[in-house]
Amino acid sequence: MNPYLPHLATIQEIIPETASQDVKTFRVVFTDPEIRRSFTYQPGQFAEVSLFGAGEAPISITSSPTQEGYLEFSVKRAGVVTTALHYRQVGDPVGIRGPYGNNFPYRDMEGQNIVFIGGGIGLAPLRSLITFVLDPANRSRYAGISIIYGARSPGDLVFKWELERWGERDDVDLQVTVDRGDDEWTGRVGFVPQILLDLAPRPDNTVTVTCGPPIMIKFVLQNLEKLGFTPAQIVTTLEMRMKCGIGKCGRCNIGSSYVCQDGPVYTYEQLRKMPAEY
Amino acid sequence: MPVTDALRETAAQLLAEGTVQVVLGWERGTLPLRTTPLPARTVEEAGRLVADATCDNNLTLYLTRLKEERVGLVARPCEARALVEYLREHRVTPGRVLAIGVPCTGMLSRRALEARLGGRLPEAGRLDGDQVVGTAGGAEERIALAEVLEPACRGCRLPDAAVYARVLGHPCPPAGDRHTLLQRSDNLAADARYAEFVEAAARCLRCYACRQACPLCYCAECFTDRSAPAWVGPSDDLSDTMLFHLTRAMHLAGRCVDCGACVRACPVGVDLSHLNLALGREAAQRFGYRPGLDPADRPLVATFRPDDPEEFIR
Amino acid sequence: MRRGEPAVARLLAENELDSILARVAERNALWVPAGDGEQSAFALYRPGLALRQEAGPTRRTAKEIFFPRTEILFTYGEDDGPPRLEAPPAEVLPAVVYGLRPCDARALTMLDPVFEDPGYPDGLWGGRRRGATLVGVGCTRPSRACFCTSVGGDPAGEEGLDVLVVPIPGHYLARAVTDRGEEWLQALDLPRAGPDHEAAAVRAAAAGAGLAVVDTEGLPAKLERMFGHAVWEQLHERCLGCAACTYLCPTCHCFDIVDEGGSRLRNWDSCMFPLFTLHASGHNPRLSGKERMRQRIMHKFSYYPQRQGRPACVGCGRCVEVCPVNLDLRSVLAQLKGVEA
Amino acid sequence: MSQTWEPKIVAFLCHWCSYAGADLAGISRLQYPANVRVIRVPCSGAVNPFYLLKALQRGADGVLVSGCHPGDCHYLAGNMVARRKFALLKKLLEHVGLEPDRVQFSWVSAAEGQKFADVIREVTESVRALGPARHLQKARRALCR
Repeated sequence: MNPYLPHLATIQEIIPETASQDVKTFRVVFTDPEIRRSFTYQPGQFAEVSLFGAGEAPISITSSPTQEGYLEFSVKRAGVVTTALHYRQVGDPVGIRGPYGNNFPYRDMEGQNIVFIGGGIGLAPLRSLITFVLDPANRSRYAGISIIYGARSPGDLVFKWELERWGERDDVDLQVTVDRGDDEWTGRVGFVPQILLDLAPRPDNTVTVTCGPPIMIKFVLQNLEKLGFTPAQIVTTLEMRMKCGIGKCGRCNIGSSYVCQDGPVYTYEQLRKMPAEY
Repeated sequence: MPVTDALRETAAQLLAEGTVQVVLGWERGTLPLRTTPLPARTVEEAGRLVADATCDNNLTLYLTRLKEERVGLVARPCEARALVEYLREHRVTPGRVLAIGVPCTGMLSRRALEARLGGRLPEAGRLDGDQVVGTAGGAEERIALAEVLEPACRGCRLPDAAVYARVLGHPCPPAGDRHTLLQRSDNLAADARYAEFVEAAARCLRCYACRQACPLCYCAECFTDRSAPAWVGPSDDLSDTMLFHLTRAMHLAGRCVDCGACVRACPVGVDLSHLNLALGREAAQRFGYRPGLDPADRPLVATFRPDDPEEFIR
Repeated sequence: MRRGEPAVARLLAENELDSILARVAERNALWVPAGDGEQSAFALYRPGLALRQEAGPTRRTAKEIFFPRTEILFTYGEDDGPPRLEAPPAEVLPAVVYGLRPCDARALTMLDPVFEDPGYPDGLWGGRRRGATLVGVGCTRPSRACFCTSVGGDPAGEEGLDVLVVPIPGHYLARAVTDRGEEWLQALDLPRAGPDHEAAAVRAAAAGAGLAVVDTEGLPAKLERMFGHAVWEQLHERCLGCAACTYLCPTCHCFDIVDEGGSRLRNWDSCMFPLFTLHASGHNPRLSGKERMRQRIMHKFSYYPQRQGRPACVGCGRCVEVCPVNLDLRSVLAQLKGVEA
Repeated sequence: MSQTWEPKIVAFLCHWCSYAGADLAGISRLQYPANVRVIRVPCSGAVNPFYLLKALQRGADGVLVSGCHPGDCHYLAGNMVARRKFALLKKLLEHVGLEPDRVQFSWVSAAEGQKFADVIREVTESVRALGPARHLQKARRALCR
């Protein structure tokens, strides 16, 4: 068995997300119809995306298992592989192997309110779970759904078409904010952690799921504790430099926990017991 | 007074009176005939300092890691030459380092000793005057230190005496011309020289011990760590390994102080210091330049003379 | 091999070793320790090749046979063309490795759970491992840096071996450890050893004792509380940050994956390098030498034990020998053991 | 192979002089071998010796760096510093048996279209005489079967 061998897939659609186009969403479809059927995943998992000649990178699957036939990855242009991916066009081949890692504990969340707190590209992994719980087949299993999402500027907001759809639903409380507005921006202005304090979700029967830049996470965690949330009620997902994605290459560990296998999803309760090396 | 006693006394005094906060030296290591760097911060620690033919490492590289304001540096000519380069390249501020000159008899070559002991590592060993006493396979042997010296110690160059703040004995006089070591490769045909280079590259594991042990290889980000895109590939490809060693040698042209720390650091016995030596000879012969002697010198490849030879230019 | 029943000891004359190895090499790839000093390593046998036996362990480890410094994971064709994926054939590759030290073999058993993790078995490692017959030679004269007995090893240990050979005057006494070893030995058609030979072997094995002792009792549990300890500041001070220790360690297995010239390659990598954990964003969770050295020690003596129940160190002493600044792992462990947690 | 082989030469040309010299050669319809691939650089002093090694590694049979005549550097002395660096590089290549003639240097001003054509001809012929470069070239890997 060669666990490093990816499945071939084709880019079916590319959606520019941010105004500067430093984030794009890639919809890919496996070449082999058999893989298309057999490749199953859970919200929160990631895959290794290959650009042959450039390498591969671990990227969270931003689509939801409820969306069949394709996978979506929202990618910020940062390193060698993500830059190469940004130069690819519809119809170009990529490689996909996975899915890897654990997933959001969506079973345990049933019957509870969920507060999603995202910043910038950090909405990408959350979107998989948001889409999953909002799916007609699943929505009734969850209580109130709130989404607090922020970015540096209106141009940096990702998934604008999703935000619109979520905003139109009356079973979702969507709050979008930007650090700094522009001439056309009529929405909220302010940092995500502050908006969180202002909105003050109640901790009873509620779980929060957060992902964003480290500085945002730091203050979101502080503010959630102020609001009375226990560490077990706070779920987050981490990113680390990875190569193999399957617990062998030895670089993504935080203490004895391998983010590629034991993560990337951790509760704050787990995280607090781990060395602060991430 | 034996140099070790004088060193310990001087270091203790400098620390006690607060002239420096740390004295960078060596102490006995855990293996026979080995030492390990010791940043001595207390009078007690100063009592462990040693300076002899088993001090493998060039201490100067630790200067910029230390946080202390005033540092005493136990300096053989190798440390002193590297310090001259550090002063010249503004790596350290002139007043920060107090160099304590210690005499040097040349470094014991562990490799040469092992060969003399029938290919065995000594289980025990000590220096006894100008002799090395090593025990391997239960048998004790006495060997003259001069017979098992590091090649780099032939042709030692003495830096400007003004570099030392204290001198605890007279450094060894230069013994022979280091560049004569190049005679062997000079006499080989180009193909044979290339074959030797390939053989060394094939053995190199790219662990970068040579780079890390080198006081002058101090780039914040080495070109080998440029990964977007990668300047040199990380695999066992010979051309990448050759590119690494060639480029490292170019970066050290006119800067290498020929201390041999890179050679002693290599875990698999690769010695490519002759690349640096060849460039050093060219610098001396073509441009009249010798690194590590005078902090006031302008860097070799950051300057020029209008009449620098250009016979190779069309 | 039937449990509880000691395998028959066979006798291999010292002066026949070469002809026997030559016979083995006719049928299988045969790896043997060869070369001098720092250049010693396992090499493919060829007639007349001088074996490295008495002079101590090879500088380079036997892990390289199973986990080479660079290998192709698969090829994908031209960098710019349409990908045509082709993987190395997944097959069991028969080989014999003669002359491993017991610590070398034990190290392989520590790498097995990493590469052979049932979730994602690595067929490249597995194919070579399953095909290899490991014939170890017991240590009768440990090297000056050895400390195998301090980390659960034994100079005449059998773990991971198929056959253990013990040198006795004029001969080697060979005993199978596994069925595969028994089969291999039987094929050689060697004479049985007598009681005198067996007694000599016991004496020879005992001569391997008397190694440096490092007290690692309870260290893994203690280290779990020592991540933020001030001692790391002091411990890493002399460390140069090279990869000599990790590249020559028989249990270090970190690797990098890169694309190059139509192949996806796996290359050795080291936790001692800054690039190892550098994110594309520029963030680096292990920013300085302190974090990197801590990772190396913690991985071997805390993280791996938490996952696999024993330290990832066999006490071969290579890291002690190769460290350019003689930063001795044994002293590091003693210091960690000694300080208040 | 030997019948169809043509040397590939990568030329790093200074923007202020040799690149313009190449232009002039073109405008003047001067004939010179088509073996050269030009990379424009701000100054011969900006050419890192590593670039030359990398070009050889990645398939060039020869490399040329061409800058302004001494005294004419747009940045005052970039070419003079380059002269030192490349003298050292050539010595290093020679020392390790790496065919120093694969790395060549010239001074060509913006007015010297003819000299540029001559240099390219000479360099091409001297590299042709050396044959295909292999010493520093990256090896192709193949799957073991």
